[in-house]
Amino acid sequence: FMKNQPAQERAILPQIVEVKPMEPDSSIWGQNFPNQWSTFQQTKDNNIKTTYGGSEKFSHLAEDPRQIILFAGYPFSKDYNEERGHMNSLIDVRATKRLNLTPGDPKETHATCYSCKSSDNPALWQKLGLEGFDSMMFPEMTPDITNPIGCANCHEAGTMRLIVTNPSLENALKAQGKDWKTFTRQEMRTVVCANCHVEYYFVGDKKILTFPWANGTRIDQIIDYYDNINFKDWDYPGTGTPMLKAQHPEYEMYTADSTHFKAGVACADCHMPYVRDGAAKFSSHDVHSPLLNPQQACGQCHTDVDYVVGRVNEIQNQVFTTKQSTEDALIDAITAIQAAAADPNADASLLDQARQLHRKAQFMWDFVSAENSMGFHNPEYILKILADSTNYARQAQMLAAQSVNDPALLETGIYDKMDPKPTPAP
Amino acid sequence: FMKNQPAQERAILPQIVEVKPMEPDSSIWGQNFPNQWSTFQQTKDNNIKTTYGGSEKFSHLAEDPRQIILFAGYPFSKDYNEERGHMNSLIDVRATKRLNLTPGDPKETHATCYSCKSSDNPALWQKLGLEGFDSMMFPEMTPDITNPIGCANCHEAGTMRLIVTNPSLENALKAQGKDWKTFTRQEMRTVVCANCHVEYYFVGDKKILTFPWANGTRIDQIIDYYDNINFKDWDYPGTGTPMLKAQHPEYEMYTADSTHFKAGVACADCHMPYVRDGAAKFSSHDVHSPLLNPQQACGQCHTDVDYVVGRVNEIQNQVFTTKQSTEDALIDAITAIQAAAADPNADASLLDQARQLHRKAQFMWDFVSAENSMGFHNPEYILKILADSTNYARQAQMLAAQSVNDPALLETGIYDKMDPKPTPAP
Amino acid sequence: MTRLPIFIAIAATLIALGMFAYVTDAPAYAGTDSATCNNCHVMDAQYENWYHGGHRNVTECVDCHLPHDNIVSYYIAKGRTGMHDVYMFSMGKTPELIRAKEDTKQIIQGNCVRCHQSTVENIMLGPQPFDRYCWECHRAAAHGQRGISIVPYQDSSLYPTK
Ligand code: HEC
Ligand code: HEC
Ligand code: HEC
Ligand code: HEC
Ligand code: HEC
Ligand code: HEC
Ligand code: HEC
Ligand code: HEC
Ligand code: HEC
Ligand code: HEC
Ligand code: HEC
Ligand code: HEC
Ligand code: HEC
Ligand code: HEC
Ligand SMILES: [Ca+2]
Ligand SMILES: [Ca+2]
Repeated sequence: FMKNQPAQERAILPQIVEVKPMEPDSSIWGQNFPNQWSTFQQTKDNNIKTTYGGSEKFSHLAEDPRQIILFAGYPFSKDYNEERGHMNSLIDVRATKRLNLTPGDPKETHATCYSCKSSDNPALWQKLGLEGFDSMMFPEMTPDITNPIGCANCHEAGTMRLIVTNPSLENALKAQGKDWKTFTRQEMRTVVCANCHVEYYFVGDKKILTFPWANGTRIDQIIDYYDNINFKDWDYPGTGTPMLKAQHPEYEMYTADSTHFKAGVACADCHMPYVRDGAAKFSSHDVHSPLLNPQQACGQCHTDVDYVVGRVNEIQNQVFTTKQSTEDALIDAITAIQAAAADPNADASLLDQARQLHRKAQFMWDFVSAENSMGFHNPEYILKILADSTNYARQAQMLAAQSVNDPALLETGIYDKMDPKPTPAP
Repeated sequence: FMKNQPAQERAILPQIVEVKPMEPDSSIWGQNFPNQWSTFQQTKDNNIKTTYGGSEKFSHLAEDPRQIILFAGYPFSKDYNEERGHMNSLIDVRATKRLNLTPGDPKETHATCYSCKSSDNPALWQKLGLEGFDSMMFPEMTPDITNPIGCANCHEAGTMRLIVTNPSLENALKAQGKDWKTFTRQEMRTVVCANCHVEYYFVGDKKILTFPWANGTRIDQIIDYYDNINFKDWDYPGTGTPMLKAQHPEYEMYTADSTHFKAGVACADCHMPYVRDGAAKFSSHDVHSPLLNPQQACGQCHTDVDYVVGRVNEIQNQVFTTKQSTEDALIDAITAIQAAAADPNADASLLDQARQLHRKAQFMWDFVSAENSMGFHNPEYILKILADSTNYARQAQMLAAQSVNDPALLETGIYDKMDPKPTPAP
Repeated sequence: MTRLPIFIAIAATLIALGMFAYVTDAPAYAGTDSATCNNCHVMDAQYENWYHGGHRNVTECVDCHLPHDNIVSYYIAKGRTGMHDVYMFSMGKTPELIRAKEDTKQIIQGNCVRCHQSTVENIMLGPQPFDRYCWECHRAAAHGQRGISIVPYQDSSLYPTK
């Protein structure tokens, strides 16, 4: 078909203005593509909440105070909000209390935290290299970063091809022997989101952004990866558990043989459905919860939109209640391990086994909890992860009790009995 | 189009022979409906195994010896096989070692066990009444029962309408305020299977067949039902737990808002798909695993049959491994409760709580395990049930340890360490 | 004289063919009426769903199922797939599940684009080929939602229910 078209009829060319490679300013690209640009700008002002997601910046800690306990000792216990649209990325990363801006503090936040927040990055990565970028401090980088997420994070200027712009994604794919340049267009409609919507960690003192995918992107492969390099994000207070924090593993969860992924559906199919301007259709760049526009997001594939939205509800409710049971089990385990760790006579080997199970169970839970679809991206996989996580958490508690030979540590339902419940720091 | 068909080509009328109401002999009905009859007869000789189901009579106990432990003290620990096609029902019920045929034994098997095995029943129920039927002994009834499952179990003679033939189903629907005579044809394509593919128990000494649905057909509603009437199937040896046995709750599981049920799909859509004889279509009466004829069973709705079969696999594997973890947790709990129950100084209240959790956890597990789709009929619901069941089993073990104040009862992985594994009685 | 038998044979053949064509309405197969395709009840489902779908007002089967770039490829494809269908049907080789073949799908895709070109221009363009069939998303556009009957009632004068 394309062969039959006179070149000048094609929408990508001619372009009104020439956009230079990695142009950070999306409004310039927007002159060529007003539809994409105007929908993109809508991500700024969305503020509708859905049952479990949506674009309102509510506090996850206030909504479920169990998480204050689970993240104790780590910045996420201070401030952890629902994410919003792409245009808010800079405002939000600069506002979060998770940043440590104390100059000279060994834990001072690096520029790495800007990695997924700005269309200035592709040009900066080219200039400074990944290492140069990541070893700078956050405030040091701030003046160079003026644009939120934008066209340059996903597109190649000129051709408008979808590309991998984050060098860490490029490296992670390489570690698995993959070359994104061989991917099909439909694959890129998912992979482009993996520039950011993935689990990551920081390597070394330079805080190099890295995706833990060398063994694969399944939960057990990622845990193996971290265990092999003895990585930890923090030590849990009182238990001494070397903890792992999970972040937005949408890509890993979705591509783990979910029903939609196996059916060939891409992230962009649901989150960037085609919409119309007159007769012509284009990809909506107003990326948000598909539950806010299910007619467009689901309706072309599923005639009965009420049915599918009902299913999302059903699935999310089931995942939500199961996730809370897992949290209760984790809190019981943590309480027991703290008591055991406080006892100098505790059996070190049993206690250590308890910690290992706590580490594993909590990372598995977090992999589900930090994932933003409340189970919908891959319901069965997610429920299996929660089942295993609860099982490990309970076993961690049992080992803690064994380590000090004290069945009093087997108390359950601790969170329920807490009065008052913890509140996020003001 | 339908108007163009000459009337005499239509399937139901006229019929070659007149079939009397509740005619037990399917071959007589078969003269009018040779396609249905010939496919029905194929249920006799199917013997292909699928990964988790199929029609080969393998032993579930040999395949997963954990079940020998879990059913200890109950006939299911002696003999528990994969089910086969409908025409084998009489052979199989008469052959099972679960029957107790000792005359005068208080546990002698009643005729109730024939309830779902023969097309003679509708006429017998009419003659004897439910109570009369069920209070007879199994061998006493044997001479009156000569036909396996047949047309009369599902159809009204003459009209060939699908009907409820089992009085216990009629009663159970009534208890929920439902009248099957108001159901649509599509509903009947599911409800007709509920004559048999349901959880049941026997009331009183007369062993009246009853479905525990008065509160509803969800797992928690059924547990509440049994708890309220203090029902138990047996006492678990050594733990003293008042146990419940679950049986083939396909109907309850499938209708618990599964994705297919909510989409309006009926049992018969998958298990009795339309097949063609020349140009005419009829419902295949060769009821078996749809994985043996996915083109017919799934292809009518799903274009990509390989995709859906792959999904079944994925779902079943996930459910299977999760189910085995639950079994391990149950065995650990049982071992602990046995030890605690043997200790005269055990705290009675804690021990009793442990038993209650064991009862609940094992019934939940059994509800999944005795259901015959290895999770496919309702993946998310089933995985949630397993997650909760494991959680309760672990808590049962913890309570047992607390009741005797002995953390040594917290041993885990007991089944894995067993050597040799239990084998079914020869 | 010696040519008469040949003439008679030819005439007889023509008459026989003519009768055959008249009686069976064979020329209809050269036309575009969708009902013709449905002569083979094996495609009832496709017919019924097309009949009730949004495209009935604007399409016949052949608008989607035969190429329309030029008259030659149209009739070649028509002859080829037509003979295939008739052969499979007549020999009783109708598969349990009729599925569009890969080359059929490409023909169909070409036709979707033929009619909807201006709508899909934006999305078809780009340095990478558009590698999906339109009906991966528009699953119901051609033949309705699969498996779910769109006629929930039945003609009770023909099929009494009691
Ligand atoms: C089949 C449709 C579908 C696909 C494919 C899909 N998602 Fe989603 N996504 C959803 C739904 C539904 C939700 C739940 C929204 C809610 O709860 O309001 C969601 C939620 C999200 C959220 C949170 C949105 C919010 O409301 O805050 C993010 C972020 C997200 N998805 C990213 C992705 C990424 C990245 C991919 C690909 C790796 C992806 N999704 C693939 C349907 C989909
Ligand atoms: C350059 C990094 C980056 C890329 C690439 C990216 N995202 Fe995001 N995404 C983010 C960040 C950061 C946020 C949160 C912004 C905030 O809360 O301020 C976000 C938020 C979202 C949300 C939540 C919006 C809301 O209203 O709650 C969705 C949904 C989403 N992204 C989907 C996608 C999909 C689908 C893709 C690929 C087509 C994608 N993202 C690509 C970084 C990215
Ligand atoms: C690999 C990409 C990536 C890196 C690196 C990254 N983020 Fe994000 N960030 C995201 C994505 C994707 C979202 C939206 C999804 C979500 O919130 O779960 C997000 C959301 C946020 C939000 C808004 C939601 C919230 O949690 O309150 C804040 C604030 C934020 N990030 C801060 C940070 C900080 C601080 C760092 C450095 C420690 C960081 N990000 C590093 C990708 C990244
Ligand atoms: C979060 C990632 C992301 C960002 C940021 C983004 N796009 Fe896109 N864009 C996509 C995806 C995914 C597609 C679909 C590509 C395909 O189907 O091949 C797309 C498609 C397009 C197309 C092709 C026509 C269409 O609508 O499908 C144009 C033009 C385009 N984007 C312009 C822009 C412009 C201008 C901006 C900045 C205002 C921008 N994009 C920002 C992900 C993004
Ligand atoms: C990724 C999914 C997807 C694919 C692939 C796709 N479409 Fe669409 N299409 C949509 C969505 C979503 C809409 C609805 C846009 C709206 O109404 O805002 C749409 C709308 C349309 C419309 C307008 C419908 C109306 O209601 O007027 C036409 C025509 C159309 N598509 C044709 C095509 C053709 C032809 C192709 C193949 C070249 C195609 N589509 C491929 C998702 C898709
Ligand atoms: C590009 C096509 C496409 C889009 C867009 C799409 N789906 Fe699907 N969906 C499928 C396919 C294919 C399946 C697998 C079953 C089948 O073959 O119909 C499926 C299955 C489902 C199922 C059944 C699986 C289950 O776990 O119960 C639900 C529910 C569902 N989709 C909801 C949604 C929702 C909600 C959206 C929008 C947010 C959506 N889908 C968007 C193609 C799509
Ligand atoms: C959407 C399709 C579908 C529906 C609807 C469905 N089933 Fe199934 N059923 C399956 C599949 C797939 C299996 C798994 C077969 C296997 O593992 O070989 C199965 C397994 C079974 C089995 C065990 C078969 C064997 O292989 O031994 C029984 C019995 C059964 N179903 C009864 C029912 C009943 C009763 C209903 C309605 C309440 C029902 N099914 C609804 C698809 C379905
Ligand atoms: C009269 C009781 C009864 C009714 C009604 C009934 N079943 Fe069964 N079904 C059984 C029994 C008993 C067996 C096991 C027979 C055996 O193993 O000897 C069975 C076996 C099966 C199997 C396993 C076959 C195999 O090859 O492994 C499937 C699948 C099944 N039934 C589905 C259905 C469906 C679907 C319906 C409704 C359309 C239905 N049944 C109605 C009693 C019944
Ligand atoms: C409410 C209906 C119902 C009643 C009552 C019932 N069954 Fe069944 N039976 C079934 C169904 C349905 C199956 C096939 C599904 C399965 O095996 O899980 C079956 C399968 C069987 C099988 C073959 C599979 C196996 O477990 O080895 C035997 C033997 C059997 N039943 C024996 C009995 C006995 C003994 C009783 C009385 C204690 C009994 N049944 C009561 C419905 C019933
Ligand atoms: C396990 C239950 C069951 C048994 C036993 C059974 N049928 Fe059916 N039968 C059905 C179901 C379900 C349908 C589909 C009814 C509908 O769609 O309304 C059906 C449909 C029919 C039809 C209507 C045409 C068709 O094919 O859909 C005829 C005729 C029929 N059965 C004859 C028989 C005969 C003869 C026997 C005994 C050899 C028999 N049935 C045994 C469940 C059963
Ligand atoms: C009468 C129609 C019908 C039949 C028959 C049918 N399905 Fe489905 N199936 C659906 C519908 C409707 C959905 C929901 C998604 C959608 O809207 O496409 C679905 C969803 C699914 C999904 C996605 C849900 C998930 O949990 O991943 C799978 C897998 C699936 N079906 C497998 C099967 C298999 C296997 C069979 C045959 C044993 C089968 N189906 C028979 C209509 C049907
Ligand atoms: C609007 C375009 C369109 C029209 C008009 C149309 N079809 Fe189709 N047809 C399709 C598409 C698209 C497919 C492929 C569906 C797929 O692969 O999922 C298809 C597939 C088929 C198939 C194969 C069955 C299958 O599901 O793959 C048959 C047979 C068929 N069509 C017959 C007909 C008949 C007969 C008519 C006229 C009554 C007709 N079509 C009209 C688009 C059309
Ligand atoms: C003589 C009976 C008959 C007639 C008339 C007929 N078909 Fe078919 N058709 C069949 C049979 C039989 C098959 C299955 C053949 C196969 O799958 O190999 C079939 C298959 C098809 C397919 C799917 C296979 C493929 O080629 O991709 C399509 C599409 C199709 N027919 C369209 C049509 C259209 C359009 C017409 C009218 C112009 C038509 N048919 C007329 C009997 C017929
Ligand atoms: C012969 C020209 C023609 C062909 C071929 C054709 N369409 Fe259409 N289509 C139309 C017209 C005209 C309309 C507007 C119909 C109306 O408004 O009732 C339409 C409407 C639509 C719509 C919106 C209404 C709906 O049913 O959802 C979609 C989507 C669509 N077409 C997709 C397709 C796809 C996909 C194909 C190929 C499988 C296709 N069309 C083939 C002419 C065509
Ligand atoms: Ca959000
Ligand atoms: Ca079987």
